[in-house]
Amino acid sequence: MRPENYQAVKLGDSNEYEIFIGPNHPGIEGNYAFRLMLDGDIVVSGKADAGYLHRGFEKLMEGRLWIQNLAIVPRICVPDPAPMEVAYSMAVEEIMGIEAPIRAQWIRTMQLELSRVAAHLFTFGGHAATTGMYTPMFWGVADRDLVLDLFEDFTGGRVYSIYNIPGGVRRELPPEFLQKLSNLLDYLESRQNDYDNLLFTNQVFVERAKGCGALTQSQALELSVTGPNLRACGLAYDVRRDDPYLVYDELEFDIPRQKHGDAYSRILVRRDELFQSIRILRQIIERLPSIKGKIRTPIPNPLSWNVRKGEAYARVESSKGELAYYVVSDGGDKPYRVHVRGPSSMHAVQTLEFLAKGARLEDVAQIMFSLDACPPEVDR
Amino acid sequence: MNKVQIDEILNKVNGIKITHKRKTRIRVDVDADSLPTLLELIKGRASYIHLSAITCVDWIADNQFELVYHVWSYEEKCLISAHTRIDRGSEKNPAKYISVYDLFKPADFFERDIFEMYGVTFIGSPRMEKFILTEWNGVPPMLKDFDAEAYVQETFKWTDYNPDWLQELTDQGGGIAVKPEDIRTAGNTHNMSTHRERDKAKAAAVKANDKMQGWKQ
Amino acid sequence: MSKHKEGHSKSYEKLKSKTTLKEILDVAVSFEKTARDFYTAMIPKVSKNIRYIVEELAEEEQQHYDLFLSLKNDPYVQTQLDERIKTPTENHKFSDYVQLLDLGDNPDDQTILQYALAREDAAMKQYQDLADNAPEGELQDTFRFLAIEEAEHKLELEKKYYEIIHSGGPGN
Amino acid sequence: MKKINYNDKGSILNPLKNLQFYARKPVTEPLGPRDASASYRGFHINDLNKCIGCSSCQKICDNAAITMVEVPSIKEDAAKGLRNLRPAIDYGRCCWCALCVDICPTSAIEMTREYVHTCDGDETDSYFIFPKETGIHGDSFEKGWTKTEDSDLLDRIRRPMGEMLSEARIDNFDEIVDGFTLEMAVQEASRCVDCGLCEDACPAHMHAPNYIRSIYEGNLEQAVEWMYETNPFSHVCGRVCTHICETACSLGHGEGESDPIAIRWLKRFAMDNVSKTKIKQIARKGKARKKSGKSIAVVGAGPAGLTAAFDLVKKGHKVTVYESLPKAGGMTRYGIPNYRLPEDRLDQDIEVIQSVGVDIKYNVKVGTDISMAQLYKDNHAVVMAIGLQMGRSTRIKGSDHKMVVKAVDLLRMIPKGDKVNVPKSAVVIGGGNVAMDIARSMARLQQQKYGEVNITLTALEQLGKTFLADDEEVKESLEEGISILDARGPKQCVIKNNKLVGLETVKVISIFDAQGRFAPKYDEEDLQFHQADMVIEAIGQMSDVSILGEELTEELEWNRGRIQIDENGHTSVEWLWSAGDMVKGPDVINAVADGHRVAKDIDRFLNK
Repeated sequence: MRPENYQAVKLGDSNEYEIFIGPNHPGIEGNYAFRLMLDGDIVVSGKADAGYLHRGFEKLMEGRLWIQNLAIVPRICVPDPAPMEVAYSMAVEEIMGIEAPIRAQWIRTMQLELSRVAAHLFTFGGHAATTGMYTPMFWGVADRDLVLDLFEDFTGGRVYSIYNIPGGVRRELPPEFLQKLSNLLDYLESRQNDYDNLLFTNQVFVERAKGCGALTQSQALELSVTGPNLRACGLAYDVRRDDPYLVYDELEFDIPRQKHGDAYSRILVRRDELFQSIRILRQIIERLPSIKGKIRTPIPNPLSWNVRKGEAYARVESSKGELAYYVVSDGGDKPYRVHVRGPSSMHAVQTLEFLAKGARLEDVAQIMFSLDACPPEVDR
Repeated sequence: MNKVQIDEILNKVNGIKITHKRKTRIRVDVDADSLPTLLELIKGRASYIHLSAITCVDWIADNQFELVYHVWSYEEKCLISAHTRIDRGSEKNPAKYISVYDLFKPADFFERDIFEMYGVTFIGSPRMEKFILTEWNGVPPMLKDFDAEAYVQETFKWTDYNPDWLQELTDQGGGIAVKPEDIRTAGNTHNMSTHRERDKAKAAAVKANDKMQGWKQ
Repeated sequence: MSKHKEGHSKSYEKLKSKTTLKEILDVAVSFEKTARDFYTAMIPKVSKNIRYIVEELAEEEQQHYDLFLSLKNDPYVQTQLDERIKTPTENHKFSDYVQLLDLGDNPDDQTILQYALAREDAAMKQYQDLADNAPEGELQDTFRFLAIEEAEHKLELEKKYYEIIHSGGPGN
Repeated sequence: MKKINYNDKGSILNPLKNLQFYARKPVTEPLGPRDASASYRGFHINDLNKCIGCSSCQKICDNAAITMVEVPSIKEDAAKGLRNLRPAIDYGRCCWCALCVDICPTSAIEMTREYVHTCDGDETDSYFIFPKETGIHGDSFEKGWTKTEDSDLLDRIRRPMGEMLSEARIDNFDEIVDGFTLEMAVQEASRCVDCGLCEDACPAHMHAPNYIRSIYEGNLEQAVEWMYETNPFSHVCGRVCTHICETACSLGHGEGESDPIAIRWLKRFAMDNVSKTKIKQIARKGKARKKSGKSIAVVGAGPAGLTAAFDLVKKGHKVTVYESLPKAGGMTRYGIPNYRLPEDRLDQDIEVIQSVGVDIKYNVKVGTDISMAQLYKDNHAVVMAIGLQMGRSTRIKGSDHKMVVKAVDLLRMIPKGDKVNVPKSAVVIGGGNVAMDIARSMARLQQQKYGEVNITLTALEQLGKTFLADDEEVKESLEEGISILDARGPKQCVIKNNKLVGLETVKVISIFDAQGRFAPKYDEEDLQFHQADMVIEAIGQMSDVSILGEELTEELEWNRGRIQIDENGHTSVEWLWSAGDMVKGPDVINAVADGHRVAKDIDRFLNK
């Protein structure tokens, strides 16, 4: 709702009052509002208010050629755009009955993990900021930028790579790229202590985060919570492992988890995941050079490309959780229907409303950010 | 649980059509009345507790909505997509269907989304109200008969640029020939006629034809 | 058309006997003149669709006629008119074509062109020889000039010949 | 990796450890933009000379950011496939996805590493740019995202076309080319970018992009419907068209190996795979219900005449076509051998045309059997479309011998079933397709009669340079054992005690003059003798305009040997139109186009 259209709720003789936070506030990456009914500084109830980033992507995609959609899908999640491209491409490939060449699949995996690293670095900063600490924010964003440099290097775009295409990826890796990547990984690992000292083992932060927005495993399952948020409740579930895609079944990695399901558990899971991603990337650096061959399975000229009738549900594990694309083709040159199932649509609405209940106002922002929700995944 | 066992459970729903697309994907088609039963069954008996998504597809030609329930089992590591079709309804009496909120809490979000974007009312769903487009009063925008591009064209005004280079070209008798909108009429990029309708091209073609008179002479 | 014939053979006789430059030029002029008259006379006789060929030929000969005339009246040439020149012996080229072969009542385009070609060829060769026999200097240059004139004319005709005869092209 | 235990309290002092940062070397980033990466998707550049204005970039642009603007200073040439349209980009819409770069058939549009542009609210015009060799700000930056083999979105290789091997085809007149299978046709069709350059180039403006799209979608009837909008000779053109459309095709303009779409073979495929009855229904579409009461006579049942007749009948007029020969088709029947155009295909085209209501009178020679004056008396308008059916002779010495014959006359005899005198050895004079046709036809007859081929073809033109015949014609002739002697000019037909023994040729030194006019130069010294029992002249054709009769010939205006017509084919005589080879030179599709033009004009004339 546009703020100017917002009417403060008048209540009778009760001490409860409503406040409207957002659409811009430290609690969220993007624009998203939250209406809180408060008693003192205790939240009685909260109501998510979305729509500030609604661009009608699903509608748009029905009006564009199959290939044209590649340019808009990444925009559905700014901090972690790569999984969008990959999931869309995978869905179209499944309908067409083709597969990306093995080398392309390795490159895609690399892109996904790099994207995850960037997204988590971003979240550290954001989460810390909700507790009033701004240095981690500067660090996170600065280090993320180093990852973006690599994206620019091999995809030609810093944030929106538009690097995938049904059938593979658009470009070979530039020379020396894997070396650059491995240097970056060295650097990121060297930063671990700094981050630990400043954030993860910083008593001020630990105290604020522990017990904040705690979720039990059964509650999480009931609310279809996925990704790090679910793993923070002790369930080691990860699409990469349980519904394998690309080449994840050839890679070694652990699935970090915590038991308490609170904000602290969530950020710890993310911290550990970051290093798991680095571990995966190291394996890719090792294997990729020996994987030769093409990077694209040819598709017809996109201007006259009718994808055969069919539907596919492609799922990937984004940095936020289970991301899925449901694509339907009626045999035409445009998708008949594309449904984007963003993990945040589960986290930022019902889960958030559930967790906000009974929380203190000062914690609301942290609860929000600890769920690492991405509003455009709700709005689409 | 192997293929046979799951089929056994699914087959308890009469008139069900089962397609094993691949190891982790099962497609089932049921009629609207038996869908809730099916979901209850696979949730209770086969551990499909994770509602991944509910999708609505507008098959306007058939005057039907297709509802697809994507449910995942953490134990089976398998996704069942349950497809069903309901009547598309009309502006006077909009499409209705039963909510599955009591089975899956997240249905709240998905059903509200479909209500908002397609106008399908889910009976028993807690919040059949606007959420994303709180200030939109038009038809549900995801309906196939809502032409977003046309709406944009008549609602918003495009900035007309007139840079110097364009001015020069226009003075030379050139200038804007084919606007992007021209080839996107009715959202159709396959507008075969654009080139044919260009008088310019026609003239050029005549020229070519005259040239042809001297063909191989 | 016997009149032309006659006039022609007469001028040929002249050419053999007379050897002053004046006489040579006279013959040359009359050569072009009769040609012009010959083509002009032919115009109404040929079918309209190929008439343009004959018309153009007449037109070209007219130009040559004018040219030769102006040459004859050129002040310098005037001073040289009495210059004697050994006329080429064994010269049949002119004779072949000064004799007008009868092209029949309705000659087609190819016949006409072939005739015109041969005619120009002869004229060219004739001036060539005259030039070879003329003393060094302006006079010789004059004949060379005439030879080139005819040569160019012939070249033009050849092109026209190919364009018309090899027209229609090999086709599809 | 160091583990962190959830239960650790952490320490208030830990952050202080980062005081060590003071000991580290500070990171300094330069002010101003950094250099972008080597494949960066920055602002566009466009090589205006490579760009052909096909608009593929505009079609692929997912944000409708590209406007095609007309640049008058650039020369248009539809026959070559060149438009003077160039893309202009609205950076208020562009999202730098580089799809335009990856689809560009000629790799003209590319992206640089320039990425900074700022402006005030009142300078928004600066968002709309016309990319040239230099980018948005007119200064040149290093290239960023350019097309690579991997990123190229177009399928550049034509699907191969099967052919009968020379051994198999040399002793018969069976069609050589196999034609596409459905699968190959769909694949070939899928390569089309729908730029319409082919349509602009085609004299009849056939809607090639439309029927290619229909074929891609497997809707062959729809495809044939598109064809009949502009061409009732689709079977013929599907086989023997000169296909300038393929010269114009934007894919043919690509760098390196990049074949144009096989438009002609696709047309053939669609025609071959739709039933005759269906095609007849399609052809009838749009036929006027009521009669106009006007009648037109067409002289000559060739492509031009019959196309005109087809159109006029559909407009409700009564049309009678007069053909001097026993069958219709003109040169397509009596000039093109069966192995290139099987008779039954041609028969079908004509049957379809007749089924619409065109009445053809065979074996009627206008001029002798019926006069032009009579035709004029009986009709409201007359169309002359008699083609170029008379062969030219070199008229070299000896060319009047009875064993010196003209190609067109021989070619006419074969389909008529007349007895052809097949020589053991023959020399053909001429280097065009007609020369090839007769050489290859005679080769087949020789093979049938003597079991061996002995044909020599002498041409003024030089192989691979100035040669007139199509490359595949030359290639196939050589396969069939015909020896081609290029750059040889005929000198005389050698005759010993009035028997023809062969042809003598001289070397051709040059063929065009400085102005590019046809003017062969010979080296009379370089003589060659070619033994032959028959010499066939295929140097050119002319039209038998004598049938017009003295009077009409006089009345008509002429243009260098041809009837003078205006742009609609209307002659200087009010009731007479002329179309096809006789006024436009030999080419089927041109004749068809001409037919339409004339029909349109006559209809306009009759309705005034």
